[in-house]
Amino acid sequence: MTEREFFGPGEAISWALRRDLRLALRSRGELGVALLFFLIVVSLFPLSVNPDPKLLRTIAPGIAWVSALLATLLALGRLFNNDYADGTLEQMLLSPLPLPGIVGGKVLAHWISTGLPLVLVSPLVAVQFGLGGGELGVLMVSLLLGTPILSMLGAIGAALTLGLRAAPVLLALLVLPLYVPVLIFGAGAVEAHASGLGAGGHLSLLAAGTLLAGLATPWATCTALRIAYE
Amino acid sequence: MNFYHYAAPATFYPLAGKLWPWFAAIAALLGLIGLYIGFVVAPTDAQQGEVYRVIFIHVPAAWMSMFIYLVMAGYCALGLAFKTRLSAMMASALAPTGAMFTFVALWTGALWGKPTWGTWWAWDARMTSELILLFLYLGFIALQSAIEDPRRADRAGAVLALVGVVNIPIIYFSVKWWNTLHQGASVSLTAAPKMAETMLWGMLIMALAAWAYAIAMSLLRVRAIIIERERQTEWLVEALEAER
Amino acid sequence: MSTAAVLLETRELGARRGNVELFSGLSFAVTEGELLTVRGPNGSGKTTLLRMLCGLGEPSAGSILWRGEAVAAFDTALRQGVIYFGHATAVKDELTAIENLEFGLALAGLPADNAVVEEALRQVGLYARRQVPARRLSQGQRRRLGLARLLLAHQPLWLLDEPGAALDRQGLALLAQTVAEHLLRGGAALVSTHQDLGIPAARARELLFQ
Amino acid sequence: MNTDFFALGGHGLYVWGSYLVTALVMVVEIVLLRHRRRQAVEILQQEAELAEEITKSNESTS
Repeated sequence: MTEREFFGPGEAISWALRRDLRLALRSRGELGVALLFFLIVVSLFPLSVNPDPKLLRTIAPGIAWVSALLATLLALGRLFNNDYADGTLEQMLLSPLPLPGIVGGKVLAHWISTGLPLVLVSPLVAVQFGLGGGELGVLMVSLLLGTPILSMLGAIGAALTLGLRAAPVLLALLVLPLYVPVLIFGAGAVEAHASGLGAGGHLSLLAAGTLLAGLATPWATCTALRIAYE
Repeated sequence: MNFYHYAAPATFYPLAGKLWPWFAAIAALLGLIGLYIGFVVAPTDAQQGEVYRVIFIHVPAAWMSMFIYLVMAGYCALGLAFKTRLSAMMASALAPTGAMFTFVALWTGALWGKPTWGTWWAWDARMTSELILLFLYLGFIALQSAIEDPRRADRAGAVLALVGVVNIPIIYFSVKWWNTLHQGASVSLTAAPKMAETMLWGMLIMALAAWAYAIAMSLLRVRAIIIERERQTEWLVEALEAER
Repeated sequence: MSTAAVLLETRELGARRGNVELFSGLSFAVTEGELLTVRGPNGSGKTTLLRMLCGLGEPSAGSILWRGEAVAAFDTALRQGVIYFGHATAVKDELTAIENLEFGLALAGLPADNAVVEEALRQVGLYARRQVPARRLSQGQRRRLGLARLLLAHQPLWLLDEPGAALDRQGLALLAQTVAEHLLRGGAALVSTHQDLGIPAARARELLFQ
Repeated sequence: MNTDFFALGGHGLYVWGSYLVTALVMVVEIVLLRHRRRQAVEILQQEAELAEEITKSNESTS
């Protein structure tokens, strides 16, 4: 009757990552929905403005980023809700594995299954909006560096609204204002590159943001999750 | 006589009841003085003409909107760290007043901008941040009202407010970086000589009035919150009886 | 009286739901090898008590001590020493029985090596269905999956909330045997139940809620 | 007081629009606050009456 004393964060991260990725693979349909949503929203813009190639090229990065924001938001509901409903989340909170590690692993898995696919389909956006190769490259790097922040900040909102009736709408209200800097630097990177200023500054700020969010947000998310149960 | 004594709703309720009329009176008095300075004493601005008089509410409202969010976040941090119920209640009591000042700052900013720069709205750092601040306030209020259990509402709101307070400067600088269209800050130590001294005085007095108003409102609101939360306690029934 | 070590102790514990007081002034201790059965009507606070004891929720009054030291909600020592078996089965529809058990064990900080896991599934009668996605398991079979987790658990204190729900007679017997073996090893269990589970225990007490 | 004071060099609408809306918003806040307090007190009284009725009915039945 002895209990093991120490569990490292690596163990927790790898547990959550393996489990959530396997779950994601088993429910590919749901993942496809978020990706399809992204592509549909992106395609709506040229129809709603004017298909002038020059205009399209100017607004392309902003549209790609706004659509990525919305697609992330759409997918955030899945992050904790299923585990909340079937009781796995309470077992996570009671687990001897460190919770920030579990949460970190879950968010990472969520990003791999929803954020990363957006990066991979972004060349389609480039085709639709006539972006050049260099611009596409910057767009992809900016999405790669920026979408993890969206998942991490979104996780706090998802944890705060856990189990609430108005959760989906409320989540959008809470999280979208916080996404502003990511949107600005993400879309700004492509613009800066196109105008010859160089995207280095924007991209390094995005990278710094990802690092900072990675250090700070798991704790905020854990606190929010515990609050939901207390 | 210690911190916890005054942090108990039972002690704070009558204290707030005694204090709020004083702050309301200070707000009214300073408001009248500020308006008198603003409209009668202060001269017409050489560049902007009469329309600059909007500044006497615009700038204090903008200051208060940010200041109240900071104070709110401070209360939230206290509430999370020490689990003092009253600090969480104070945070919820401040939010609507903060949202009100944010709205006023945006509204007066638009009315000032139209004749001065020819546009109701510009996407500059300060206006955009102010708009996002309004969303943060509304998000805080919406989250708290969506949660039925008051303890969870308090603590969830606290986490949100703290995340928000970390984000405000990031949002501000990101928007600033993105677009630097607007004129520089109207009041800073270096820019102060530009402005007639009476204008500065008017603005400061109006800011103090807004500050007293915010305190009076939050004290009144925290009393209502205490009534909502402390339903079955004997002292509350007695206190309400005594007030009648 | 016995000299067995006290695992968990409560002092003047109280709980509220909204403005309603569920219970107050609740003081008791659970020692090693002891079975404590919690009984009472629906809504009397049994589940609230069990969740509080495992750290899922804060008492409105009083304190909880783990091995003599006061613990707060989500305390690390509590998370290492207690296993909670609640209403929700924590079974994922998309995963197979064997995957569910492996992930469940790893989450509870228990080693999940293949042979042991398969043996546990055999004992609860799910070996033949081990590769079936849990979505195709019945409610009773899902509970049996939870039972398999208990079989391998070596946390000293088990908090079981209605563990007999949806189990057939054979499942109930297995549950009783599992808990009895746990008690013999020096573990303790707090069980909330409406049924008579027939768990053989050297030392058993009841906690009655009104 | 003359009309010049209100005209404010042709920008009166902007200036008074600012001040009037501010005053309006403050009045709305105060009204909402009074309403909130009144409602809280009412609920409190209803609960007290309910509790009284329950104790009465308990006394009469026992």
